[in-house]
Amino acid sequence: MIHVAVALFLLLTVVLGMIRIVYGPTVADRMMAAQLFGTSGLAILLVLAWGMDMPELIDIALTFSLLATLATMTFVRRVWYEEGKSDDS
Amino acid sequence: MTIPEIIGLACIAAGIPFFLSGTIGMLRFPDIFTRLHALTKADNVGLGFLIIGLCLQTDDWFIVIKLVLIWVLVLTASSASCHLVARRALQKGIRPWTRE
Amino acid sequence: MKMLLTGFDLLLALTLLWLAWQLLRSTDIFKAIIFFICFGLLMSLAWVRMHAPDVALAEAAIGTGLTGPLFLAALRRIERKAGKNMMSEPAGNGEETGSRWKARNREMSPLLWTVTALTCCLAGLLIWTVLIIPRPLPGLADQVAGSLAESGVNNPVTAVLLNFRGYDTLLEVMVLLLGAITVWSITHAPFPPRVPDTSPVQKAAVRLLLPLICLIGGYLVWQGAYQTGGAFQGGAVLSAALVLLLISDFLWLPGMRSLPLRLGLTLGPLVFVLLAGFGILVEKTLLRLPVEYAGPLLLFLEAACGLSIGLTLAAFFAGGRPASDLRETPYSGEAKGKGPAES
Amino acid sequence: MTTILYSVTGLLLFVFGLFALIVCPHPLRKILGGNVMSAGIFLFLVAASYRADTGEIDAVPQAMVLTGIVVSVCITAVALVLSTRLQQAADQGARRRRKRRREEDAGE
Repeated sequence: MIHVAVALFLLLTVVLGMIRIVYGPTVADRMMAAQLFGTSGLAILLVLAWGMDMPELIDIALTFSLLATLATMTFVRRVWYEEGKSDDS
Repeated sequence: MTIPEIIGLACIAAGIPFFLSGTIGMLRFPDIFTRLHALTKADNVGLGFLIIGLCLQTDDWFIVIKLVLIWVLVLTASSASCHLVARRALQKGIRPWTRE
Repeated sequence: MKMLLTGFDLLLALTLLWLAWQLLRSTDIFKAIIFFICFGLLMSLAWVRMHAPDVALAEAAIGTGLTGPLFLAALRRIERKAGKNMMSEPAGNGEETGSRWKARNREMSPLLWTVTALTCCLAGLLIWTVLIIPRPLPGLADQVAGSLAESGVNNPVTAVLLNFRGYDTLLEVMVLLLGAITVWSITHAPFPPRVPDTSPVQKAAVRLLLPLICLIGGYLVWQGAYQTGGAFQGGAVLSAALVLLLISDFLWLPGMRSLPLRLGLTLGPLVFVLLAGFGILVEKTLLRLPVEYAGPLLLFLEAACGLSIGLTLAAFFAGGRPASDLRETPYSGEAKGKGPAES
Repeated sequence: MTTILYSVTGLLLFVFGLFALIVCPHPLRKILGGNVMSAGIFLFLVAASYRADTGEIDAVPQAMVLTGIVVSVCITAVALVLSTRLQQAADQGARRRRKRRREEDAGE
């Protein structure tokens, strides 16, 4: 009962935070907002594991936490390059 | 309901304001550095409280180990990505916000 | 309780629709990719609500973990080659190369009206169909539960995937191999040209994460037999380890030999085909496994497939064949011009 | 209720993706649209087989969706590499055309 209420509340904060993706002035703001949803989504999964009585959701949360850096690292290394001295000839 | 479960619920409830403040911080703070600050600290503390609360509600040690591992991994991931983004932002010449 | 869960479902469904709409209409393609990453995350929550933890795990590992970086890596290649900034897609500075993908006509042309009307009709028709289907729909749940004991595993999804519907999975593994072959024959892997200035923090994080990712990937493959997990999820997690290596731009990576990679890529399909042939020899039916050995055989098959799937997904991320293959291509002169050295 | 909600969501996602696939000019957005389409179909398939009243799950659609997710990531990767290659080829063509025009201008 309480667990599901917490999950609903966390989903609400995720939806609120999506405003930052719409208005974020720089690309990094948008990327970091996505990272935040990773953390919140993981919390939702953990709470739902108790709320829906499905302990296997903990493994999904574990996968989320392992892959959390992947998108941000790709973004920093492959997308967000210096504009002035970019490496295209 | 046993006493550890009640303490666990209290911990989960204590985590909620941190998630809320992380989201509000991300929406209201003025520049990328302060927003990084909001979302890598507040949310991880919230998640920590949540995980302590959930640990108190289970009696399976394997689950407790997994939960703690999740928290350590999230801490590593968010500190590393926060550092990387802030470093690249400084390299790109984004000036930190100051009051005038 | 019930009401809270219904509220959760409603909010989730509305957010999914809003995200999809934003993703498809936002002017900035980078924004669309970020929306897509969030979309994958919420999709995996939707799978959880449908009581499909295996699918949720696959979506978490593949949909969120790998497809997002795949798009991000491709974004730079595509936009950069067009000679313009990714943050200003709609601007289109009039250059011949700059405005290639710009929408030709932003106003509502008659053609666009027709397409909109047709898709609306399609949506109405589909929703009407959903509402008039008699429920509950007949399923195969009872048959699966009845013959689960013969499959050698306890997880019904794994049993369907590898034993009852082995054909599908065999074909799927072949599709993956075919995809890898296609990617390798189209182009070579573009490694970033400059000497990498990888942050020491990133290197440390990668060193910390790599063994854990391998451990948990293996755990997921092993766990597939009786709980949530399996070859695809475990393979996807393993490929995340390789992708981390690729993004960190370790200097020894571009010089890697391709022979071990080729062997790894074909290991899973090879084991699957051998198993299928074994089924023909012993049980006189393609892909039918002897009941008493089914458990260990499936575990072996899952391990091999997991390894191959991990390598295949990482090859997709690398976006081409390894650099050591360059000298073997017949038209290496052309490839050299835009090789990894200067690009 | 839950079943119908998610089925309708899946169908709408499919329609959105189809619309984007037809209308949007940018290749990346076409691929994104295709992904949204496939996500919609998967959601519909699993939602249709889910029975909320008994809580019973059907493993066959789930296994099919699992297969589908892996195949769709495969298709996405091939499409991305193809569009990268397409853009490279188009850029080379444009560069060659510009060079020829410059030579013609110099010739006059």
